[in-house]
Amino acid sequence: MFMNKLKNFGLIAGLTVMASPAMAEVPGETAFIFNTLLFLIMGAFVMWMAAGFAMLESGMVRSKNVATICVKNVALFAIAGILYYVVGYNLMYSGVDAGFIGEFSMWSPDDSAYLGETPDFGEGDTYAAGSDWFFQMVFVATAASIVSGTLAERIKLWPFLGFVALLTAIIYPIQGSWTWGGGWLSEMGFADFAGSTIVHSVGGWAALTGALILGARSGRYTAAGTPVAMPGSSMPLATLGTFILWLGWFGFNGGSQLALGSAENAIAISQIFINTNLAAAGGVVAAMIASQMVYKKVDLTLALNGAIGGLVSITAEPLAPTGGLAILIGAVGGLLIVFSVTVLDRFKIDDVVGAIPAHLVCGIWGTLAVVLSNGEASLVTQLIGIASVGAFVVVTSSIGWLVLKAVVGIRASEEEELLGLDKSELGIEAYPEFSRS
Amino acid sequence: MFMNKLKNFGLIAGLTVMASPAMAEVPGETAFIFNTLLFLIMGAFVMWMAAGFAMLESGMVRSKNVATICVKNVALFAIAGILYYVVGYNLMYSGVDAGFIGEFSMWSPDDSAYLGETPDFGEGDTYAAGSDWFFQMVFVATAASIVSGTLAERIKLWPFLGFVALLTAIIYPIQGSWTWGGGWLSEMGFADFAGSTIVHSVGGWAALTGALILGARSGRYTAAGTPVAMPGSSMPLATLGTFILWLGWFGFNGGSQLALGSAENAIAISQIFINTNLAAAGGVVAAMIASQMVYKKVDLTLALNGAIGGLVSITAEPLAPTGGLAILIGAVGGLLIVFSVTVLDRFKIDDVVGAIPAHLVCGIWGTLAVVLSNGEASLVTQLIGIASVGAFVVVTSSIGWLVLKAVVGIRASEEEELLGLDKSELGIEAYPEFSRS
Amino acid sequence: MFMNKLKNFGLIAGLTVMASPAMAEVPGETAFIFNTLLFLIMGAFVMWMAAGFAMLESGMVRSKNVATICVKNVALFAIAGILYYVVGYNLMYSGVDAGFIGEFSMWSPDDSAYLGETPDFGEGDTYAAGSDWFFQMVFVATAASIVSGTLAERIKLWPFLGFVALLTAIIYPIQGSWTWGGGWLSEMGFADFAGSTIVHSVGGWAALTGALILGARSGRYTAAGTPVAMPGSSMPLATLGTFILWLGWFGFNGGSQLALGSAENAIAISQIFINTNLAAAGGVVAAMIASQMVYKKVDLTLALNGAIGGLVSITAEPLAPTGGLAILIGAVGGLLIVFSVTVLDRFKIDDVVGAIPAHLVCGIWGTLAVVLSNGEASLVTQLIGIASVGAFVVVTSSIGWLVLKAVVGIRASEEEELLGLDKSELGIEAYPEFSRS
Amino acid sequence: MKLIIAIVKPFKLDAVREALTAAGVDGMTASEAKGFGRQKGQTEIYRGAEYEVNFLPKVRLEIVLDDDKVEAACEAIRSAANSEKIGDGKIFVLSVEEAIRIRTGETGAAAI
Amino acid sequence: MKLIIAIVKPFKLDAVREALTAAGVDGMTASEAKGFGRQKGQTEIYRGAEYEVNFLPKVRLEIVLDDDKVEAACEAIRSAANSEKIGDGKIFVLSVEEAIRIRTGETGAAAI
Amino acid sequence: MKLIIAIVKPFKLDAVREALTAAGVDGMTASEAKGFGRQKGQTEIYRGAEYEVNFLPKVRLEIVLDDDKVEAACEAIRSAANSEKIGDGKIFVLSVEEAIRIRTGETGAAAI
Ligand SMILES: Nc1ncnc2c1ncn2[C@@H]1O[C@H](COP(=O)(O)OP(=O)(O)O)[C@@H](O)[C@H]1O
Ligand SMILES: Nc1ncnc2c1ncn2[C@@H]1O[C@H](COP(=O)(O)OP(=O)(O)O)[C@@H](O)[C@H]1O
Ligand SMILES: Nc1ncnc2c1ncn2[C@@H]1O[C@H](COP(=O)(O)OP(=O)(O)O)[C@@H](O)[C@H]1O
Repeated sequence: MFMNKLKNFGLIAGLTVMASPAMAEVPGETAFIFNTLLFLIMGAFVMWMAAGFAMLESGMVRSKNVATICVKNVALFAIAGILYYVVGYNLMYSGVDAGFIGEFSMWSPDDSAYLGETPDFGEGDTYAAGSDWFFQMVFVATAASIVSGTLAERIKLWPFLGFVALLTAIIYPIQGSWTWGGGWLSEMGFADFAGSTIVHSVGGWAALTGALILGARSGRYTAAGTPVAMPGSSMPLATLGTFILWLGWFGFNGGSQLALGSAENAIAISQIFINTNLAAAGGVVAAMIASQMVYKKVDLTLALNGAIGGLVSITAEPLAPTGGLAILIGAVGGLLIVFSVTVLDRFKIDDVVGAIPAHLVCGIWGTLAVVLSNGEASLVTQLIGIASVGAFVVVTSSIGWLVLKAVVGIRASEEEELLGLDKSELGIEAYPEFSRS
Repeated sequence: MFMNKLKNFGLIAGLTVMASPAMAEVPGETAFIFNTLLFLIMGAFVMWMAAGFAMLESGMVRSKNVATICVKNVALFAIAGILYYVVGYNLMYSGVDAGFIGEFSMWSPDDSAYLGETPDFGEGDTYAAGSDWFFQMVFVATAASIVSGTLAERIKLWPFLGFVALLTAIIYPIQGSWTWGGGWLSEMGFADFAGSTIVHSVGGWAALTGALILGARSGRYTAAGTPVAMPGSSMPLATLGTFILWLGWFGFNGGSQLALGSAENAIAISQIFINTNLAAAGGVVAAMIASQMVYKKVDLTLALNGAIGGLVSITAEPLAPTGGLAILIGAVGGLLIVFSVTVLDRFKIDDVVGAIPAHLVCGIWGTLAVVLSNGEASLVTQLIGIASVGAFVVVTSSIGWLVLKAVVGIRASEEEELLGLDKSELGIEAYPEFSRS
Repeated sequence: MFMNKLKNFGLIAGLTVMASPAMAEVPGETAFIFNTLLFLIMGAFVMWMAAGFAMLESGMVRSKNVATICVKNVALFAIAGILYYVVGYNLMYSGVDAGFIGEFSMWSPDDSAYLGETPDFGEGDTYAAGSDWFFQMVFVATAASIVSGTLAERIKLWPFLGFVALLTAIIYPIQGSWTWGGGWLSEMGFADFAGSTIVHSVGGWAALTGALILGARSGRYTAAGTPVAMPGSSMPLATLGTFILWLGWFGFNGGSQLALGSAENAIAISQIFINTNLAAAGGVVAAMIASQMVYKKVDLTLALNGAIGGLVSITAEPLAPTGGLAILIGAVGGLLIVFSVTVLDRFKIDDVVGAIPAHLVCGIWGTLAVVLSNGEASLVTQLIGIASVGAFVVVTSSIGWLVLKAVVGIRASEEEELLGLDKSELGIEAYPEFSRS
Repeated sequence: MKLIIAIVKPFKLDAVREALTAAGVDGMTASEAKGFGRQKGQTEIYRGAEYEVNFLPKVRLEIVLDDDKVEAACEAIRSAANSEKIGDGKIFVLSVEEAIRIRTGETGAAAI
Repeated sequence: MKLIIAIVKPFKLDAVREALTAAGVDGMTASEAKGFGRQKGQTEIYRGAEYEVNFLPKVRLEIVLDDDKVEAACEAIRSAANSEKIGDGKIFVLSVEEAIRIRTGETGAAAI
Repeated sequence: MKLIIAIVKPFKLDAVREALTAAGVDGMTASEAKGFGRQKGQTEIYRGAEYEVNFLPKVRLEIVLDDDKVEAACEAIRSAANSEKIGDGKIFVLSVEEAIRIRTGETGAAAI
């Protein structure tokens, strides 16, 4: 597994080293523990991103839809976990063999090699099977979270969860097998370190497809096509969500080094932390300056999206760039946010939280930007990876959305939408008090 | 210490292994650092649960009581820490000797064995004394947090904190000594890995006793006994709190493995992470489906409680079950939530946040469910443990509550309750603004 | 680097040990990984404090300024990261040589000693250069966060960010070089383990200077000089922020041990965690009791400030005190909060969130309190350190503020202030909805 | 037709609504308000600074109804809202010239 | 002068404002309200306990205007706020004795 | 008796309350409102989409008082609320037929 990623092991912050005998200094079992610990802690950080999406989305939707977005975020994380266990993981990682798909079977851990009388800890690159599962699981949940934000305020609860099931059990794992599962894209040398394409664009494509099929919120565009602002209900919650995501991203990118059992890995993860932080910082600053210049005012929500855009942009290659390049890559991401928000509006694609600019547009940019620092990556291969994953997700998602639309309907009625999904779908209000006293 | 827990060390994800010589591969001091690090990081995660309870409770009480619940949560965490230092820890862990109680003395660390010329790191199972204290301390705070949620909106501040002092200095440590302190229950083989009974039910019993003695909020039940809904003030804060608890629980259960210094332990903790997550997921999904079926709508607060119910349910044995069994154990917890909320209402037991269903009912269920996967546990012993801890906590808590009631009074007057505790007790409002502009 | 800190390595919880040969038991590369991991995880915890400041401040300002405080907090974290990379780090740590300043140059990692054929991991005290950078960077962001809270509700956005740039690129690094960079103060033996003076007082002095130059919010003091309360908009967000800071502080102080590669270090960090927690607890309890006694009511915001005051107080020496002393040191911090809030009001110094009492007053107290437990510290040296850092920051900050004031103006007009900065500066409201339904 | 404006304590809202319904009133509009009167607010302390909470939370009800129902409605409000504590509130009666139901265009008594 | 109090559905606010402006009304004041009437609230369930949501969100508009504009204004509100669904709201007209513009002290028709 | 409805800028509330108290007014009820008038809202931009903020925050005061106090009260409001900026607000005076104090049942002048 992770063959493509393993290739990166020798590459430390832009400087290639030979495997040195000194690596043997960390005993196999110690390295095993370090690697496992990395997955568990970084995985917990990524799990925390689920809360980040929930808060960001709660802050960016109107009050009448806040309870619904909360329930969606909790439920999607639960569903993603269960389905990735039951089918997703093995579909992504088991028996892919340079092909297009893994096996339909339930995952179960096999750590027998590391137990018993004569455990074999390999070259310091082993870890508990379960820790890897956990780390992979939180990634699929991230992809699902992306979709909920774009489609908020108008999609019905259960059909949305139905799509989440499809995405996390089938769509995400299959395309994931192509690269991280050792499938055909990894054979081609497609480089996507922590998932600009494989996680973020996948969520973004699924969100885009859904947005097109679902249509914009009623009243979001005038008859003349002018976008109508629908300000989110709580800027501090949106800010909190962004900080949670920023924190979680250290786990997302740092854990994707996949090993901590050697000095090289420890050095690599340090570089990843730095680049992750600087790209986010670059995204914030660029989005703020761009929004000041274009709109004469700083738009907080674009600054927040800018952080996420920077983070997504560096995700495909958080290790090789210098800090300075990471700032630039993130800053381009921040600019892309500001401009693609407007472009989406031109096409009347209604993305409530800005997930498509942040995860899809910056995901593509980040995947291309790999070639700026990773000498082994080729632009053509990167484009093939972007396009093939995009095509696959668009097609499969479309089928999913259209079947759901035909069978159960995916969109709340206009009346329900006006009333708010909290009342029409949950019968509970996010802030229900008549009088606060 | 932790004798009972240590018994579990050989048991890895349902597969018993012999202690292998390869364990010696991790040098003693390295294992010491790993074990200490485990306690510190996982303890920090559990500490974070204090914020989770604060947010969950802030979201589930009405605005007029939100500032009070905040002050209670901050204060209880402070008090629990100080008292567990001054008296609690040694009462729980020092000189219990298969008995019923430890010593009344102040804790202080002794790490002399690990320092100096010839340190002795044992069999890789040693750790810094202080790291263990820290990890134990955050557990007692959890038990106290449970009580504040149930009794919110009507209990007076200082008497509540008086009870917290009793609970964290005396009640929790004494019953804790019976099992984790190596007392009589551990001798019997009572199995409670991370505290379904010892932490969660203890908080739940104390909350139940308090709820009975304190009575329901005025207006909570009509004269005819019908429950009157009092919706919480902020669903996104309740959701945030639940996500925080979910994250913290990886520390709660994972850290309860008590060691990271060998591959076996690393593998075990990985399994614990998986099961913890899957049980929570099972709880969410089951509670959502049950609330949809019973009430024709998904109740967000029951879904959130479902996550916590699933987490509590797996806490007594998060290691031995397979992932599939963990989903089921959590799902039963989720169902128990939905139904016991109604049962409590039938008895007019007013539990503002649903802590009794989640922590007491699921705590009992989880303790019983140990026998499903842990071959060494016996149903009878589990029942004895549940009953004896329950009886002890109910009796001592009742004494505490009744003394407080007689001496200082525990309940705010009806007028204060109507006004809200924020105004009557704190003279500060959670959301004080007349006009937001 | 960190010469002063390294001196503390031999001192474990009040008990001095000789460097023992057993230390060699942890292989160099393993220790390297532990040390690096410590920086990364603890640094991530400290990064999380940025969210804590954002939430605390969001809760303590009025709604009409909440979006602005959010944008400030996100932006300052971004700017601090970039500038500490471009200039700050080397100014603080490169070539200080017992002097007053480092070098003006861009930081870049050099890990060549740890890679290649014959890596040299020293005495177990090495770590990845990048992990150290990351850990140092999050500290400078903390100092900047302090300023934003004090000056909220009246300072203009871009000039504030201009000051942040000055603080994080120049002021903080230069004074930091004096102690942690191995400059003249470290030569004198100034002891400030994790930065009561170097981080917190620095932020506090900059905030105080700003508050004096900027003036109080309009309407904050009557003509007669009586303070007018301006309650914050959301107590639960303020509480959340405090819990985040509390959690982050384990990283702040724990990571400042700077090494985890030996049992001694692991023991030391455990003690630091305990003392950090107990000092916060002492601060909460003392502030609550003091506010109950002085004002006859518990003031939640003072309890929250009390936690932070306790934390700042222990930060200069979180290792040497016993737990009991840590409680006392924290409790004094809590008392200082309650009283200095009033003193500031007497001088009409308007500190919106109480950052000056918490970070400056308690920072000074904490730096003095070092002598209570650390036998190597001298009161005179501590005073010299406090005074010289204070003088430097006051002078440089004043210059910064005055230049900004003269060139672009730093203060929103009275009309803008009345309208709220969210509308006048951002054109976005934190809670924009006319009707929530 | 008359317009009754009733200022009552928030927790009395449900009781007042029920009493009004019992008195044959089918419609009303409520809004949040803060009242200043004989019932004095507390002096609160926030971070050491005292401040007067002059305005206390109230609910403001508007009911438009036929002249002949006014007395019964006032009596219903009075008995339901009365807790015999200061600050229970006020009832004001004004004259209404016209009422229109938006949905149907009905006017006058038929509209309410 | 008259005072029009209009209770409308929240999402109709913008349409009503535009219609009023078109009808020559230059000023108005809006506030949040909750209404009780023929349009019945739902029965909600919260944690297993049923509760009636009796009051539904409305916006309450106040417009003071000259007598001769009342009819046009009422018509504007009626057509803009009408969705032909129950709960669309009400218009009440009261008589106003005096109006003053705070800024200038102008009174009567000049003040509005 | 008269009902004064005063629409003022939110930050003027305390000054107006004090002026009214000085003018012998003992009770009043305030509520949040948003106003539309000559003072134009800003054009804001949210995520690239412009939107008009048509309604600006105001506080709405209701005071019921004896006929002979009306002039003094209006003057008090006017001078306290006047900042000589557009949007300072309006005062409307309506006639009230009856007032009742809920607590005591007192009516008329005794009730206010
Ligand atoms: N003159 C008034 N005009 C308008 N509202 C008033 C007036 N006097 C009192 N109120 C309202 O009635 C409420 C109760 O009045 P208060 O004088 O406190 O007690 P009581 O009704 O028991 O005499 C006040 O809070 C205020 O909202
Ligand atoms: N008698 C009344 N007095 C004051 N407000 C009323 C009255 N009747 C109705 N309303 C307001 O008008 C709204 C709509 O009335 P309702 O009876 O539900 O429907 P419709 O206007 O279609 O007849 C109510 O929600 C309430 O706010
Ligand atoms: N005809 C009206 N009816 C009701 N309220 C009005 C009317 N005209 C103005 N207002 C209220 O008065 C406020 C101030 O009016 P505006 O025309 O902006 O400024 P000014 O009072 O200085 O002339 C408005 O925001 C609105 O709340």
